[in-house]
Amino acid sequence: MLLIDKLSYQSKLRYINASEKLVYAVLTLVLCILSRSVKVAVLVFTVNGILIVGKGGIPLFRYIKLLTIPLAFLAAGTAAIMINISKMPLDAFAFSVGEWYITGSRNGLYQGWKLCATALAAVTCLYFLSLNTVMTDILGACRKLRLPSLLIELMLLIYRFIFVLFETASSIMISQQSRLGNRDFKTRVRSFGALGTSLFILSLKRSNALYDAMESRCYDGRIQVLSREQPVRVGEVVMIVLYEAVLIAVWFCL
Amino acid sequence: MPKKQKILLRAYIVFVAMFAIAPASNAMHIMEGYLPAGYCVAWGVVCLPFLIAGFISLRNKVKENRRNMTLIAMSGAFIFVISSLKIPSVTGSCSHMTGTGLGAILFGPASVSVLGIIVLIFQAVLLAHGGLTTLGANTFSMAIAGPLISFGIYKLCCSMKVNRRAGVFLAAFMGDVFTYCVTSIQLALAYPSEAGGVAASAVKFLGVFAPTQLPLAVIEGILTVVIMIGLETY
Amino acid sequence: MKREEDWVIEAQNVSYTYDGNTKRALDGLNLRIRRGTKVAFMGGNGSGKSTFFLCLNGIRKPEDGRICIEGEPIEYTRKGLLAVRSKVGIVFQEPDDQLFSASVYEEISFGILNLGVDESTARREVESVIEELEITPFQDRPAHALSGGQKKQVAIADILVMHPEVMILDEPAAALDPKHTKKVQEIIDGLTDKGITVLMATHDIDYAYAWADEIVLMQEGKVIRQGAPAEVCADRTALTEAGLEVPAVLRIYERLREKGLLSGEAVPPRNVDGLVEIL
Amino acid sequence: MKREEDWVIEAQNVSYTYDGNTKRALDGLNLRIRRGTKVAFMGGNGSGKSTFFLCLNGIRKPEDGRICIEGEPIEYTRKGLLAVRSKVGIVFQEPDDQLFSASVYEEISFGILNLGVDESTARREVESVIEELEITPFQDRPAHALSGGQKKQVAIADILVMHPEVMILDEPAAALDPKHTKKVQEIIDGLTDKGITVLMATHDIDYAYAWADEIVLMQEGKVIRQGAPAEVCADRTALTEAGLEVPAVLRIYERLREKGLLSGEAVPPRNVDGLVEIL
Repeated sequence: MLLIDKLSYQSKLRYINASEKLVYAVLTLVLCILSRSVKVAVLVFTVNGILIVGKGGIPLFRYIKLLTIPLAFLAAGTAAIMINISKMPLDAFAFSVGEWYITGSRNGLYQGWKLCATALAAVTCLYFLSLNTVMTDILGACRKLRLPSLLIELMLLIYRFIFVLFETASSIMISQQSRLGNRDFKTRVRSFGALGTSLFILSLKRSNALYDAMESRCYDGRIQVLSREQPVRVGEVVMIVLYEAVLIAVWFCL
Repeated sequence: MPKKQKILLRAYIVFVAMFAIAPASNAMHIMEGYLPAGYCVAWGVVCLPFLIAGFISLRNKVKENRRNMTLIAMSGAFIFVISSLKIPSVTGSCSHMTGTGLGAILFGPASVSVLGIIVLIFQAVLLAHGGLTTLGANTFSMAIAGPLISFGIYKLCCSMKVNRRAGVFLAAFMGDVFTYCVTSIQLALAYPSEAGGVAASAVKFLGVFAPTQLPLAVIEGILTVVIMIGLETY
Repeated sequence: MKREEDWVIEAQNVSYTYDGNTKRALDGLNLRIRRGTKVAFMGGNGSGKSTFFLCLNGIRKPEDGRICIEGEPIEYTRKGLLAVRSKVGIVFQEPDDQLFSASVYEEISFGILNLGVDESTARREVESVIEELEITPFQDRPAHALSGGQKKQVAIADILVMHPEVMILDEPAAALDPKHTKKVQEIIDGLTDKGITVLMATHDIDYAYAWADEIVLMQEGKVIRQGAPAEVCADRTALTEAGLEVPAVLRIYERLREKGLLSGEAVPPRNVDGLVEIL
Repeated sequence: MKREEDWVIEAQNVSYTYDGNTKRALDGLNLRIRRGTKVAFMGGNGSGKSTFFLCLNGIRKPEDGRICIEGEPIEYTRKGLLAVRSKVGIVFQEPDDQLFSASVYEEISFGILNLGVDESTARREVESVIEELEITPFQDRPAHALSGGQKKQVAIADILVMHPEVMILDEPAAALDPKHTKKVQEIIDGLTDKGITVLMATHDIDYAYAWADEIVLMQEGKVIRQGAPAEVCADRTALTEAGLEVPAVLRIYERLREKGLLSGEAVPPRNVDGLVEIL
């Protein structure tokens, strides 16, 4: 259903303190986009790859497949940045089309290349977080950041409901398919419409049932829960600090 | 131009075309790390007033009736699920709804801004659509600008007594188109063209994403109409 | 004590109508339940079982009549409701409508924290209930990766952790496989050992006959018969009215006596094991 | 005809793994089913019953092995899948997850319209199935306002209207009250009279023993035993392995014979009525 979610529960790094992982991912992410340095990007990309596949135990081919998700955007977006249409040819390449040129500059190509490297490295930071940390732990860490409790409570409920509704949606889809509801475009549109409608009705019903169940457990307007926290390990914190320092050094010195 | 470069360029264009046509339906989520730091912060700040307004409106709804809590959460989950289901498309490629128009019509633009940012966070973490640093920009285009336009058009059509189906279609379609325009402008602002500046760059981004986004907007419009009609018959 | 008997639940003339319906879901229901007993509620869909359960912990407020828990009428104030809900817990039929958190640990801790218990006590309670109901092997899995039977175990833990006086289970074995049915039944038997009054809705007359101290037959929002299983099952008119069959064991037992294959002294067995034994 | 026997379903060495799981849901499953028989599939949650059913009408594509319907291997092209799905219909366990239309009438017409039948024929078929399954009293109600039993009736009508060769029912009686259980069972008996091959997943060994021509025991994605109910139930090791008990009727019957209370000639009865009769 949601592959990343499934993998996060199997990761060998799952039981490392969530705040540590969150801080690591976000700091590294910020350094990547601040520096826009290819060297930093390569280092981050490599280290995260090792952490995710080597330490986390996420299968390599799955990780590679996941990395292709943003490629479409990357390709289209970067093409738009590198390729210009202008009456004046630029210095890297130029094709003439009538009075116009499809053209690009050396600087543009270089900027594009840097952007690709940075963006891919940034994606690996996101993956480090999402493939090794389960969502409820991330929410637990957010709770400590003093985000508004209404927001956290909503996220807690939404995360759970996503799977409940997903299950319903996929059952309905299967039942539609087994009654030939995907035979042509028209039936597919009809099927999807019916799916959306009944999913909405069901979610209204479910929200009522769930509220009753929560009330019968003395719900009094605040969702309080205990999570099982993993302790912060000093060694790991030191490693994170050192690593970020190395990244800064690479950014400024190399 | 040397021959080698030409071949390289051709190969690149084919590569781009392949991706632009095939699965690029989530292309309107700006990917992680794609915006310069300044823009990430700036778009976050732009979103803040809308988010605060939305948050206060949600909090009042929950205060008014606590039962709204699970209802709002279920709505958020509904938007997430509906926007991650494969939708029928003519080309046979795999696309998804944005749920912008449907959400705005069903839940109103204020709720959708907060639900939208939550959905975007989940999409980033669980699906790798969009990202954390680009959350501000994506929230503005998909959870604020798009729904506002959708809602506005929907209300306008209602008050002008436009045919309901047409009104819903227009609202969803324009919501999508507007989201796509805003995203293109966001990208253009960050990456102005060397020849022609922001305007030229915006045209380029609009052009690159048009082949996937325009048909998608039409389909999203149709599906929103079908769902809304279904809900009315209940 | 004023009362001679220890009634944990007393319902007098309780009526309830759902919004927008013309027919009453509960229609002047009367019922008393003794502390520590095992009561099976039987009756077709729409006979009012679930509505009555929701009334018992104040989720629904009867439009008429009154309900007493441990002799005290339910007070429909914030405080009164919290008090009732801490005494009467409901395990809903569909665990997906009850579990609100993806994490099992968070899920179970919700109820007890609402009771205002301090964190370390709450942790201890949660962990002890996880152990007791054998949730440990899957406690780190998300709710959406659990099987139906495992979700049901968590749903029971949700309530058990709050140490209720009365525990209501709405068709706990529906859609479970035999292995999980057995496990859930063991858990339920454990509840009685703790002195908890257990109310269970079930459609399985064989199980109700074997398990319950009392069977309550409901129809159209009323109790049409209440009594010991043997008594209720002897009343064939009431059974038929409630759409139920005679328990298989009882039928065979009666036939055997009719044919003179069993001596007159034998007490009617409650289940197949019992029958096989007296043969 | 090439084959001597009329196998309507043949599965050879079928394997399937869900994305992201390491364990196989189906693990080299082999099975053949004769046309017109009633087959009960039994086995715990996760034994692969539902996955196998989804393979049978091409919703899931086995990663290994092959499945033949009426002697033809399933072709995983759009046309081939449509053909298979018009032959093999599935009634899912949870009717809420199957019904998606605003009205009962619309719901039932969905499948047959997709077969490309013209409208007037479709109307006729829908109306006849509504009458046949006694849906008339609630045919105008919206699907989501029906009771569980009524939804189940509609879910069966959904498939029946398409005139499948094979009908698969995933725990049709789960969570139904006795009245609706009986009605659904009557409907299922009617299917066999029409010559439809019926495959049913159930956890109720007593019912399976009484109803089925064949019982298939599944475990960990494999068939561990297949045969006539009497045969399968005689294999106590296989039963235990699948987490099942011996049918109550059979236990009592055996005990009675052991004690010499029943003569040796009596054929083991299939249900309580049968047992009471031979006593």
